[in-house]
Amino acid sequence: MGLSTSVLLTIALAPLLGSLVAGFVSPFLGRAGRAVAHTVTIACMIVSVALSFQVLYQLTLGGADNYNQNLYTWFQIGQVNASVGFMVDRLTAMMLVVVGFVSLVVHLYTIGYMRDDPGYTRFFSYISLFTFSMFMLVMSNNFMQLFFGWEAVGLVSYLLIGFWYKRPTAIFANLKAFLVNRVGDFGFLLGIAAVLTFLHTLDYAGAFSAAPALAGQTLQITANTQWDAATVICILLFVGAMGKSAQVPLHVWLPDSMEGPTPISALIHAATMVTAGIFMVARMSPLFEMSSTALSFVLVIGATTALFTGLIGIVQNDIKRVVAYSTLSQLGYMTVALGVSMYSGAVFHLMTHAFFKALLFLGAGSVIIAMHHEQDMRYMGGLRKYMPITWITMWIGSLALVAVPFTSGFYSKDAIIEAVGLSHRWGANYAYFCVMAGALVTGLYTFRQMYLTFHGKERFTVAASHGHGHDDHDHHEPGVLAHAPKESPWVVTVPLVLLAIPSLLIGYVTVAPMLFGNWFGSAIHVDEANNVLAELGQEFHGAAAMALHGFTQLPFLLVVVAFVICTYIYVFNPALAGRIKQALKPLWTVLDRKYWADEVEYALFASGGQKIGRLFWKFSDAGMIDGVAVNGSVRLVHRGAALMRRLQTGYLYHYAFAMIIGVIVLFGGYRLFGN
Amino acid sequence: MFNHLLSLLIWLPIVGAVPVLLAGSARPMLARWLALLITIATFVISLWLLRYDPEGSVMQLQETHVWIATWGVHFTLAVDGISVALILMTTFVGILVIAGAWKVIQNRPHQYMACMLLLEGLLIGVFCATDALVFYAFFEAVLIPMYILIGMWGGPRRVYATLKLFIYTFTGSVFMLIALLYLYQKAHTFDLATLAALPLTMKEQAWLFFGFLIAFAIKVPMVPVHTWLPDAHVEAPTGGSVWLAAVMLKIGTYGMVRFMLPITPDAGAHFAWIVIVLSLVAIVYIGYVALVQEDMKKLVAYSSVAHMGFVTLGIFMAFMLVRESGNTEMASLGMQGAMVQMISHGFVSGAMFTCIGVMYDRTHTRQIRDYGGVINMMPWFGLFYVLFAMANCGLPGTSGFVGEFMVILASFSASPWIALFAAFTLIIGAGYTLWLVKRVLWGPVTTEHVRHMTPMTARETWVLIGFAVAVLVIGVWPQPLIHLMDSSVAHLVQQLAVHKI
Amino acid sequence: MNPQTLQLICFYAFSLVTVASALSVITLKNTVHAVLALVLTFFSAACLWMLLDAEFLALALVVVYVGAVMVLFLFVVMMLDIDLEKMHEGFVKFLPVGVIVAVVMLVEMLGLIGVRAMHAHDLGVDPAAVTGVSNTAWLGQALYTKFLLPFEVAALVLTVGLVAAVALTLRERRGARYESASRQVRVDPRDRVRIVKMDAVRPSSASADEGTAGESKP
Amino acid sequence: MISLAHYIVLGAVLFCIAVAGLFINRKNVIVLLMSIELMLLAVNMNFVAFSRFLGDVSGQVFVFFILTVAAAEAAVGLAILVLLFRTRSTINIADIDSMKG
Repeated sequence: MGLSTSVLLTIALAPLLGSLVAGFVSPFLGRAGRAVAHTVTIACMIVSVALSFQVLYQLTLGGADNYNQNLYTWFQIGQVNASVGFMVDRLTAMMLVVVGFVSLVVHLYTIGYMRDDPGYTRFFSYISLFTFSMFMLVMSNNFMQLFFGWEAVGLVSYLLIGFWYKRPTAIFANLKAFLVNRVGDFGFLLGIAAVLTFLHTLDYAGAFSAAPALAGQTLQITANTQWDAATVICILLFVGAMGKSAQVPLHVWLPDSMEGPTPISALIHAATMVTAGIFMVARMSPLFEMSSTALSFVLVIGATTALFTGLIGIVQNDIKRVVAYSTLSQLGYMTVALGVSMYSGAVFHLMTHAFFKALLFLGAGSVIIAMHHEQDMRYMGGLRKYMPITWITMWIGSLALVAVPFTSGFYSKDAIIEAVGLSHRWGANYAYFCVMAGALVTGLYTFRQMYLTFHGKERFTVAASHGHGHDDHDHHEPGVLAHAPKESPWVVTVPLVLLAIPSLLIGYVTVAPMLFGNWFGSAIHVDEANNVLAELGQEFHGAAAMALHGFTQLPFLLVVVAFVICTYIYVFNPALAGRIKQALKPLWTVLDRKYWADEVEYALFASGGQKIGRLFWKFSDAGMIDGVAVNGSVRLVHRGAALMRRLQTGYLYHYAFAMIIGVIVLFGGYRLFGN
Repeated sequence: MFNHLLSLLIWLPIVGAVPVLLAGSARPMLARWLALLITIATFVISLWLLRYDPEGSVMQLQETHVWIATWGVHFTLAVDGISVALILMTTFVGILVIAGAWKVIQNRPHQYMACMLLLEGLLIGVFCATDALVFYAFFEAVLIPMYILIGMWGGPRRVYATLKLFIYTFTGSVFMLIALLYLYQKAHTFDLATLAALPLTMKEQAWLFFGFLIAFAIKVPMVPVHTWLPDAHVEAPTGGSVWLAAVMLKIGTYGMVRFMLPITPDAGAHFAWIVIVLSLVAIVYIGYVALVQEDMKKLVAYSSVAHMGFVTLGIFMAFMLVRESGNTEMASLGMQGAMVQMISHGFVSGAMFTCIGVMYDRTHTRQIRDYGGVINMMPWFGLFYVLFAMANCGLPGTSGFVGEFMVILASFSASPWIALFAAFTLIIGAGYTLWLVKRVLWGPVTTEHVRHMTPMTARETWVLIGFAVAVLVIGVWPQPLIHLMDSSVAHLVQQLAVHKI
Repeated sequence: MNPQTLQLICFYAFSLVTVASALSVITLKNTVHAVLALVLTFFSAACLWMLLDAEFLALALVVVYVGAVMVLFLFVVMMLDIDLEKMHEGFVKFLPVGVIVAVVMLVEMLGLIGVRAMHAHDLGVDPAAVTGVSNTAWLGQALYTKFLLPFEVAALVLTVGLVAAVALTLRERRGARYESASRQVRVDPRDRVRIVKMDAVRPSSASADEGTAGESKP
Repeated sequence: MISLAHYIVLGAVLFCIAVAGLFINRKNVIVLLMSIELMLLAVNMNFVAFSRFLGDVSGQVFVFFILTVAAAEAAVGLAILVLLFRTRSTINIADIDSMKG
């Protein structure tokens, strides 16, 4: 039994339809447009999600075969073919469900969050368009369409980060996000070109089956240098993943992307788009297995991201930025998993992370609504009594994030840490240290955030009502609220609850098949020699046992340590935080300035690029080519003409004289030199 | 009608310019409507070109008339897939240009419209000619209406710009004329098919190659002879800019395909690296130059140079691929990419210049610093502007992606270094385009100019929709276009492989 | 006497006159005299052509040049009030240059042509006589058959020359008054007289002043 | 016996006299015009002589056309001269240098 093409098409196109309606029809409907926008997009999303679940069901329990068909030819030149087509296996189906579900939840949440925004319909149009792009990305069966989805989600991300286009910071952030992503795409595109060069096809199926032929092939770099083809391909492809999944050093765009509305941060910059890189590498596992050099590269980059971006999270004050750095760190974990050939572990963490990180972001958004768009945690505190649902759900998300046993985060993250410990790949020791230290760091920033937000003293005051407009977001004094915070409406809290459930349970339910049960089947290919997961699987005796075992392990102990530290500092001795900051001033500065990555990259690329451009323009273009070559020759002609002009006396007899002299000379010459 | 379809396409707009001119400045609306009707008629007639059969012989719809009997010059016209695509683009853009200049040109609109029609006819002529002298005649004649367009309706430095345009391109075509005359005295004909079969020594080929290269490189324009383009664009009226960017630049690359490839394949293979290096310089160096431009039109003009770099890269990379590794498949891919890029760039740059024109008509400034937050005043315009900007930086799903993608794919097979520099456009192209968008479109309203902007009129909307449809259709489904040109490109690649010495 | 010797004597005589009068043309101080000398030159040249049996051209030269062109020259010279002294300035100064140039040229030309070799070339019989017609008929047949189009063009050139000469010298008189019948007919009374309805109110003296002041301004 | 050389030499002499005339009379436009007429005469002389010598009618036809054109030229030239005198009150070439570059 196969999957039906029309079902898959409906899954992909329904959000596009919703987007087009919300974008092009709603604006012309006046007040009713808002209702039309959210009704249509959500209805389309429900259709998509329902069908996604059906596809997942068919593939898992219904015994359906993997789907791989081209829909139409995009171009065909000789044997080189690029088509638009779908490839749906369990990996795809899982991504569909995760993306669709989170997207649907975010759609719902948006109704509440964006209620007062003038760009309401536009926002719905964008997020539906995003869902469409993401579906195209995960369902593609070839590199061309993958790149299409890849760039399309980048475009929507660009539009959404700059959604509030009047804010200078937002439009700076969206430009930055797009450009940094483009640096990644630069590598990605070259990687695709390399795939075509060496494997002679753009289709996944063809490329993967031809992948073993890569062994021993080399790429001529200079006359004497040959690089291993598989390594080149994989590293280039991974550069793309580094951009999209925000790995060091291309991570700088993700924290800035928090300028976008919070639902977007949850959907795009936490749950789905940023994990596209992880998905892509997992999808390319047959290629990556060909080069252990490339995997080591992946491992080191991932480990660095996991630890060092997490550290920055500890010193952030913006509630969304803490979550953003936590996302970076978690993406690092996933990348580490990829680096040790534990692709299903990475995808598993991707899934659990999608739920709990979306939950954390939406929770943060709920807090932000309550605080009237104040995002600075220094002006929060004690919110738990105002907004209990948000408080509880966020704690659930936090526990999942720090990997407390039995929560979903535990199963994925603990497996990754264990697997890294077992791996013998070059760089695995460094990675093991990083992910282990990362566990402590995760605990620190997570608990700090929770305490600062929901516990302790209230650090805001409620101003007496003095005509302070409710939606006058940008001009209020910090820490002064127009009226007391209150729990968000149901369109906001229901999504929180909806996400809290999988955050708690999904790991427990799915760890056995997804991680150790070879559930992905042929979608993921791991060489026997690299299969740390199988090694790990030998010690696996069920989800409950794994969790119980987890209580005795180092990562959990580190979390407990972090909990104790944070509880002491933020509950019992709030003054201590300031003193620690003073004591560790240099370290704090380094973290607060984010290792100066922004400054360095800005100076190197943005302002450096402008300097180069100005040099090229003013010196070589306007100076040399136009100034010397073009206008210079004009001046030369001018000078010559000015000289020649003197011959032009205006006297007829001078001209006649010249003519006659010419004739005489001609005659004379003919006499002398002629036959 | 079908026997003289190409003649009809050429002469309909040219002859149609006469009644438009006769309408006089007293009846501008009549002139406008006449011009619009003629362009639409031309477009409709050009649709018959789709009868071109990609499976059939390469050159189709041939027609021949004796032109100069004593020299054996024939007015021969024929089209292959590439010409068909370019002609269709020309006639389509023609409509949009006329509609775009509807109310904008108040000063002698009848002459402006007549100029536009004349230009359209001549451009179609360039793409149909299969006799070198006919090609040359059209190639040169195109300059006349362009000269008038910029000279009459241009900006304050139009005299400088027109002279630069004219002298630059004329200098180039002198070399082409010499090359043609040499070929004529060898072959006693200007027929391109005969010239393509003419055996030539390496020395002859080298001289001819550089003769043609100078002529076409100036027209494309390639670095370092590109400096006329920004000036011409800045001074030209919107319609002139659109023609210039959308179609006129393609004459250069089209000429390369028609002349340099078949006539001097050996010299081409030998000197291909020069053109490839220049193309890469165009992509990287011009990208940086575009980044720091302060005038919107100049920025887009420089980006045109960079994008045309992809066309020349795709064409001449084919030499490397065919001659060095015998990889005809990748050569076709690169060449096909170059052709698609030509078509796509026509629409994208035309659209970009139209967008700038829409803003210029409201504010009368092109300086980027005079803008900011345009989207607040013109939200729908913002949609189009972002779309075309994205197409300009090669976003998949828009036409700008297709050509670049194919060229980069093919270039990796030639050399990873070429691919590396070519793919750099992904970064720098996005850099200059989106930085422009950021400074012009996004942000709060900062200047008085922007505060007084009015939303788009229906006419402007339809023009931009026209461009948008073309950009999206090619971007989402390029296969029909590629199929149209496939056999012609394959034929070209075969010609590359032939040794003529 | 041998007719050929007679011809030779005639040739020398006429060429002597031609050269002498040509020299006078360029040396005489008085322009009227110079024109008359030119007339003489043409006349003797016509005689020389007669010796070549080119009667038609000889007569044409006399009729066209002596009869028309030279008279034109004379008219012009006499009409214009020329300061003869001034015209003759620098004559002596430029004489050596002119003579040197002329002599060098002459030597070169003669050398180049190879006069000695040409002496051997007899002029031969009159081609018109060979065909049995007069020179005029001979020329006329060629003109009206083979050279018909150039002939017509020449006529056109003459006409254009005539028109041009008239157009160039025609002096348009300024200030002359003409009647234009068509404009007179086209006159519309409404353009000339405008009837303005005015209120029958007598204006105060101040406002009346203002009114006249305003009217007087253009 | 008259040979071709006689006429050729005569033509050359006339032409050189005309050239000398151009040089000597730098001021007087009328004499310049007359010198040009002399040159034409020299040329015509050659045409007629060669026509006779070769027995070809074309030479004489050419003389006919040259006469025509020369007449037209003289008419237009004199008209210009009159116009010049009318506007400048001089025919001194030294005074006419508006073409000076």
